[in-house]
Parts: sequence; C-alpha cells; structure tokens
Amino acid sequence: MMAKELFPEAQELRKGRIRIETIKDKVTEIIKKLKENGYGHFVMLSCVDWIKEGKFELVYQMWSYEYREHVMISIKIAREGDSMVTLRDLFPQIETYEREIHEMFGVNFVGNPRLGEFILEGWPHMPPMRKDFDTEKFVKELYYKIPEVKEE
Amino acid sequence: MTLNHDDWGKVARMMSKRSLWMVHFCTGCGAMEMPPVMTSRYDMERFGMHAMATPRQADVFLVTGYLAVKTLKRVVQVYEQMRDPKYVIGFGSCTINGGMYWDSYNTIKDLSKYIPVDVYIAGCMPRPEAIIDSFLKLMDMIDKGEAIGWKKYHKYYDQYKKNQRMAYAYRLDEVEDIKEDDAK
Amino acid sequence: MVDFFALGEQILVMAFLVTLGYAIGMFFNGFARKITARIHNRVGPPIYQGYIDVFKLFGKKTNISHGWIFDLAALFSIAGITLVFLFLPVAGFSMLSTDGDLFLILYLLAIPALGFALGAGASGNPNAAVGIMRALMTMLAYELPLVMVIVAMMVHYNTTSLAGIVAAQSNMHWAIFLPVFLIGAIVADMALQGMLMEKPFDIPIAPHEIATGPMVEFGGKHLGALMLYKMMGIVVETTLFVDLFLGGGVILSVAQYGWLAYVVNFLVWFGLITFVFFLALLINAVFPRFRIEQALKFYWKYDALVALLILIWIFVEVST
Amino acid sequence: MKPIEKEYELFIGPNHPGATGNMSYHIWVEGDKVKKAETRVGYLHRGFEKLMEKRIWMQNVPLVCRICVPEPDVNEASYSMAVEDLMGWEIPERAKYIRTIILEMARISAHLLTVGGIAASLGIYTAAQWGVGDRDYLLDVFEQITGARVYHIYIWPGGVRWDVPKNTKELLTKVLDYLEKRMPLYEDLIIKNKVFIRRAADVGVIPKDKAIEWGVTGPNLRAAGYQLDFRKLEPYAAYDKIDFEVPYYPKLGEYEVLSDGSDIYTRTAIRMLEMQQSINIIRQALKDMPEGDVLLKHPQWFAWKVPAGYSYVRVESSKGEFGYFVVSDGGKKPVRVHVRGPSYTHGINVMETIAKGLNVADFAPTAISLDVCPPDIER
Repeated sequence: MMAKELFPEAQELRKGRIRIETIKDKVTEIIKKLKENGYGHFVMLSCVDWIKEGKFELVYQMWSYEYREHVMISIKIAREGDSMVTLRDLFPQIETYEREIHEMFGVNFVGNPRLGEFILEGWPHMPPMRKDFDTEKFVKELYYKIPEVKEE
Repeated sequence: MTLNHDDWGKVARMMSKRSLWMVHFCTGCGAMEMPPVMTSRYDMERFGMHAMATPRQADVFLVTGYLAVKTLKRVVQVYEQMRDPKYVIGFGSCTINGGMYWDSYNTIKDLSKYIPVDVYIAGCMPRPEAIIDSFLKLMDMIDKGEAIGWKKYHKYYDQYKKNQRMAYAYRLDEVEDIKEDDAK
Repeated sequence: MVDFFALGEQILVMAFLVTLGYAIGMFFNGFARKITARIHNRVGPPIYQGYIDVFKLFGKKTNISHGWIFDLAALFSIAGITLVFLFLPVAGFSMLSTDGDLFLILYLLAIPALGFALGAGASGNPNAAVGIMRALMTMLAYELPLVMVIVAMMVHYNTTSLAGIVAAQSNMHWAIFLPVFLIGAIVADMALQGMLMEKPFDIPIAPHEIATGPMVEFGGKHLGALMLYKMMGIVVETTLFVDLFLGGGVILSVAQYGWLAYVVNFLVWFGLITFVFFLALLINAVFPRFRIEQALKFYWKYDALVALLILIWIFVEVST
Repeated sequence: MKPIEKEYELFIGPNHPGATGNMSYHIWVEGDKVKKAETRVGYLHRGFEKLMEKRIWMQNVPLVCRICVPEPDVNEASYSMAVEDLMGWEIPERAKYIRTIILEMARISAHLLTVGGIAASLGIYTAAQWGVGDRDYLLDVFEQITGARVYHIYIWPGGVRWDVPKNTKELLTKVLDYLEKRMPLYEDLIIKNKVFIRRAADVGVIPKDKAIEWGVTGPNLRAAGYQLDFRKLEPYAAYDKIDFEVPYYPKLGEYEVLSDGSDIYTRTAIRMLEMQQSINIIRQALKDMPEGDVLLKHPQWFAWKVPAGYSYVRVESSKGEFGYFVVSDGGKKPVRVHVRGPSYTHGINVMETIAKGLNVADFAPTAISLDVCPPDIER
C-alpha cells in the first residue's frame, strides 16, 4: 500500500515526495509499517537544527522501488536534554547515520552501542554542525593564531 | 655519505634527484590528478619517480590537498617515518592558505606551520603539467642543495611539535599527551 | 704448498664476475621497468635507472633500525645469493666449483630467502610477517615441480652436476630441443615465475594487501642491500634456467677457440638470460596474482603432475 | 623473529595502496580469514554542510563538486536540481541534453578508474594504466566544453553555464569511437582473463535478499540481480527521452555468468557493460540535442531567495544513489544541505558485514569493487 493510503495525514510535496510529520514515539511503528509495505530502501537519516524554535528536526527518509515514492518522516526533539531511540535493528545503515548525527549535533540515540568518535578525533568543543557553533570565529581563533616556525 | 658541498656530495645529489620515490598517500582530492601524472600521458617515471607503498622507502611526500586534522596526524607520522633526506611538496592552494576551506573548522590552513615544505604548487586543482614542473623544480633545488626542509625539521623540531599539538587538540593551549593513533 | 699466485688470480676473476653479476642485475631492474612501461604505453625510466636507485638508497641516512638482526639480514641475503652465483656455471665457466653440484645449489638457494625472512621478521610489522609466510610457502610450492624436473634431468644426463649437464648440452644439443624437456622447461618456467616473484605468483609482495609485504619496514641502506639481493637473484635464477635447458649459453668450445669462446659464450648467455627474463615480464604484465592457496594448488596439482609425468617418462626411457 | 600470533590486526590505510583513497580499514585476522572489520573514516572531513550554510545559494556550486572527486558532475547536477525543485524552475531542453552528455561522460571516466582500480588491486597494473590513460581523452573533451579537467563547475541551477562548443560532436564521436575500439582489450585483460575469474568469482558476495535492506544502490545493486536504476525510475535531465538498457545480473551480455549474486566479477562486468551503454547514450543525446537556450534567465545570484521547503533530489552516479536533501527557510542561504553519498552505506555497513570470513588477500579488491569513495562518506 502506498504511504498516502497508510497514513492519511501525509502531505504531498510534489509528485513522488511525501512528508509525514509525527512525534517521536510513533516513528518506530511508522517505519516498520512502511518497510513491510514495499518501502524497502532506507535512504538517509538527516538532522536539521531549527535554532529559533530550540528544536532539532530528525528526518527519516525512505524510498519504495515499487511505487517510486520517497517518504520523509519528520519529528522534532528539543535541542538540549532530549534523546531518540535507535532504529538500528530495522535497517543496519541507520546505525551509521546515528553515529554521525550524534557526533555532529550531539543528539543522543539510546541503545546504539557505537556512538562516539566517528569522523572527528579528539574534538573538545561543541558539536560543530550546530547553528550556534561559529566556524569562522573558531578558525580565526585557532588556525590563524598558530605561530609560524621562526628561524633564527 | 652526507650531502656536503664536496664533489662526492655533488654526485650523490645528482643521483638522488634522478631517483625520487614518492609516498603513495592520497591525503586529499588532489590525489585525483596523480594517476594521470603516473600514466601514459604525463609519465613521471621518465624522471625516475614512482610511487612506493610504504613511507620507509620513499623520498618525496606529495601532500595532495587540504589536510583534515585527523589526516595531519597520519601525515606527520608518515613524514617522520621517511628516511633523510626527504622532501615535501605542498599540492594545491589548500596547503598554502586553506583555499576553498579557509573557514572550515577541520582543515589546517598553512602546511608549513606543521611540517617543512620545500615546494608549493598553486591552483585547485593543479594541472599535471604543474605537478611535473614542481618535480623539476625540486630536482633543481636538490641539485643546488637548497631543499633543506628535513634539516629544518630537525633544527626546529620543538616548534613544529608544539604547533602540531595545538592542531591535534583543537586548542591553543598545548596539550601534552597525544593519543596513540592507528595510522600504519 | 699453496700456489698463492693462482689463488690470487682466481680471487680476482671471482671478484670481477661477481661485480659483473651485480652490474647485470642492476641493468635488469631498469630493463624490467622500461619493458613494463612500454607495455603500459609509457616512455618509462632511463635504462640505467637501477644503478641510480641503488646508489641513492645507499646515500640515505638511517633514522631508525629494528635491531642487529634487521641490520644483518640483508647482508646475509646478499652473501647467500653471491655464493649461489659463484657455484653456478656462467656461460660454461664455473668459478667456485668445477662440479657445480645441483643439490648444493638448490640448498643454497633457500639461504638468501631465509635471510630475507629473518630481517622481515625482526621488523615486527604484521604485514611483513604475513608476507614472509607467503614467501616461504611459495618457495616450498615451486620447489617441488622444479626439483622433480631437475631430478629427471639428472637421470637423463646421468650426472648430479650442473656443469655436467651444461657440458652434455654442448654443440647445441640443448635440453629444450628434446620434446620431454621442452615440457620440462615450461614447468620450470612456471617455477621461475614464482622464484622471481612475478605475477601471477607475486602474492608475497602484493602491494595492494600487505604493502609490499616483507619489504615494508626496509628503507634507505637496508632497502638498497635488499634490492641488490633481488637484482642478483634475477641473474642467478635466470642463469639456473639457462644452464638447465639452454645449454648455459655455451655455443663455442673453449678448447677449440680459446678466449674468443669465452667472449661469445658470455654474450650468448647474457642474451639468453635477458630473453628468459623478458618472457617473465610479459607474463607479469597481463596476469593478476593468485591467492596463496591457489598458487599452492597450481604448483602442486598441475605443475607437479606434469613434472611427475616427465620423471616417469625419463625413468622408463632410462630403464628400457 | 617475532612469532605470529593466532590473531593479529592489520590496518589497511590510510597510507596504503589497497585503501580506496584516504580512508582506512582496521581488520582483525585469524590465520588467513578476516574475523572483523571496522571502517575508519573522517580523514577527509571538511565540514561541507557547515560551510554551505554560511554561503549563499550560488556560492555553493563550486563547493559541492568537491564532494566526489572522481565524478564531480553528479554533485553539481543534484544540487542544481534541488535548487530548481525548490524554486519551481523548468530548465531549457537543450540544457537537459547537455547535462545528460556531461553526466554520462563523467560516468565513463569514473568507471574507467574503478575497473582499472579493481584490476590493479588484483595485480593487472596494465589495465589500470591503460584505463587512466584513456580517461585522459575524456578529460580533454571536458576541458574543451567546460574549461577544466577535474572540477568543471559547469552545471548550474537553471541549466548549464554556457553552450557547448560547435565542434563538440566531432570531438566526442572521435573519443567514443576510440573507447569502443579499446573495450575488447579491457575485456581480454580483465573480464575474460582466467586468473582474474579465479580471483574474483564468488568473492565478497552481497546476498540478493539483503541488498535493498542494506541500502546498496547503483552497479552493486544491479550486480545482485535487480534491474533498478534511478535514471529509469525517476528520470532527470533527458534520460526519459533516451533509449538505453540497464545491464543487470544475470543478463551480462556476452560475459559469462559465473556466480550468483554481487561478487567482484559481476560488479566489474556490470561496470564494463554500463560503459558501453553510456557510449550509446551520449551518441543518442548528441544526435537528438535540440537548439535553443542553455540557461534560464533567472534573477541576479545575490538576490536569490529560495522558497521555504524540503527537497530531496537523487542522481544515479557511477557509484550508486547520490542524493541531496536541501532545506530552505526562504532565505538567501540554505538552512541545511545533507548529502547522501552512495559510499556511506557501501563503505561502512556493507563492507563491515561482507568482510567477515573474507581472505585477507581478497579484502582490498572487495573494497575497491564496491567503489567506495571516502569524500562522500564524511564530506
């Protein structure tokens, strides 16, 4: 069954692009249901930082080779002190996306054992993909301040 | 057989400039132009250069492009594993001033702060002709005894190490313990 | 009473020949790279590149070492391979032994490889350890068919001496002209491919898996010594092949023509080893490498089987 | 001599000829079998997605092509398509055909590198050398059209930067004829080489029933036995007007069908067949290309305000599904650009799973045959 029939609340962005806004408790169930109904390809898990609202938006994206339809399941969680359950049992590659989002945004995924250093190494500051991390200022205060090697 | 300015040293320099072996380490996107340089069209083996699998056997290190801090650690390790005399070519604008990534939080901006660089190639990305030209320039420098980056590294080792540690820790205040990393 | 004059002369001749052997080995390095480059549609390095490389490597400084075993291993290999070279009849001229005992040569051939293994083991790099295990296994594998073919030749020519085999092939009665030894030569050529560590049997030094394997920690002077060993190895191994099947390159008899025979035979020998090496390079250029168990299978199943048939044929021929 | 322990660790990369670019695999080996493998990435992390949020929409075009170095055009195309999708633009017909030609040329050049790389990892350096040498002819055409060898920055939001030169057809036909002539040589050297078949068949198999669930896409998926290609499923550029076949297992044309599933051999064979298809596509596109404009008359770049919304656009690259997830809040700069690189799944999850039980000797060829390109993993 197509996503629109399964979930009437889904909105169609354009042909072949469906967006479902939901809450975080329902995500596991929706993804499971979609997986059983022909949406077999998990495309990506993405995170958007809506700093004015104080929310992170997690977007789970799936694709059906059968119906040629792309579904974005979007939830919002609080920027601080919130977490999400891991879905690594449903699709193995979700694990990698969770590792990246944990490192780049600081979202905690409960139940994922491989969270931790993935791309960066020894990063001591705030997760860099957050909107309040100012990369230009950081660069000016670090890399441009490292002194040149002086020759006597 | 050190590289002195005597006759024997002259012969040694003449030999070593005709037999520069390169580290096979693609540090950045500049590595994309290395295959054309190695193959039929540009063929750097004409000058006795070819890529070696391990740093211990190599003489010249092409830092191909931008360096993420994580790669910098491996680059320094590879550089230290190479046997003297050794030469570094900074490849592309990213090694000179950061290039496209001037405001990226994870790439170093000026390679010569961390390891001594003998020759720079400008451009993003440099054409194979430019790469060949840099090799010839390096050969010329070796012949004249000007490629002394490795001596500088020994002499100002403390300064280089200090800068490297700052970059590794992403902090200006120096951090002593460096984590054992997994580069070969 | 020792004849010091004759001894001195012999030592001088030996030193000359060993130097020549290394010179030819270094030439082969450049030759191999040039030929490979031509197959790759490239210009390639100058043909004297091998000399430059060795010279440069000995001019490098030694930043680190892995202990005295590591330092001595390459010398051990060089000594071993030089000894083998001295025992081989080169262009019909034997240096250390007029006999050229084949068993001794086969035994001595293992020594440099062991030295190489020792050095690689001392470096403590897992890649080197994997590589050296593979190298020793390949050695074990190619020796079986090779030894069988050699035994067949011994039976056929009724001598255990390589010099004897070369002598028996004089006046252009080369072994390769006999059908049975033509097949034998193909079997031995496959073994030669393994000896030279060329594809498809170059798994011990495969750069894409174990980063040139045993050589991974060698650099500078150590690598220079190792390269000398490998270059000499090419000369020794191709000479062994030429001695066995191509009459050692002897086409003129010394008794009849004097010093002219030496010069001509030497040139023919040089031409023949270059040709054998050239064939190995051609095979090297178009084949991928076997996995180690596939290499073992190839040598023990197909190569050794053919070698065994040759052996049986020869025994039948001799007994009837 | 240090005794060899029963189990030991090996690092394949980052400074290692067997690593596909600047990445590394940490493998635990017992005897000759790989017990466990972990992919280590991050050596190429430049924070593209952060940088894109700092730049205006147009400034991101030169940035995106740096995400996948062997095939930069797919990035330009998919980013441009995402912007066009949000803006609601329909690009001129001629631009669509030009995009198709450029993308297919990029595909051939990337496949030549990969096929050569697979061959080289098994020891046929001749094929790799020839492959890269032949790729240079394509780069010459790229240079004629776009002015650059590697980073073209030719496909823009709204079409392509400028029209192709007048002699493109002759130039390209010459190169394509040459490549077609060379194909049998590659076949003899690689696909039909008995030793290659011994090494490559039934090694590093992706099981068919798991392939979609694991997120495998592109030639690797087609080698597993699905005829799925986003050029057919969701046609972009001018692919809906062009007649081409999608090679998939077990329809390998003249090549032998040797194994069941996506192994090194089948993946190589699929890539060889795709190159031939790409040649066919370029010929058709050259023939059918209409006259007209190549760039929309759009507002000044600095004044672009992209309407708020979410867009996901995908392109079939030589490695698999290349997708751009772009979020806009109606401003001058994107809120979020997230890139889905095909190597993300191939290089990490798939490789870690299929590496178990592999022979050490087969590890590097397997990794290379999955066509893992590290810059699109970490961006």
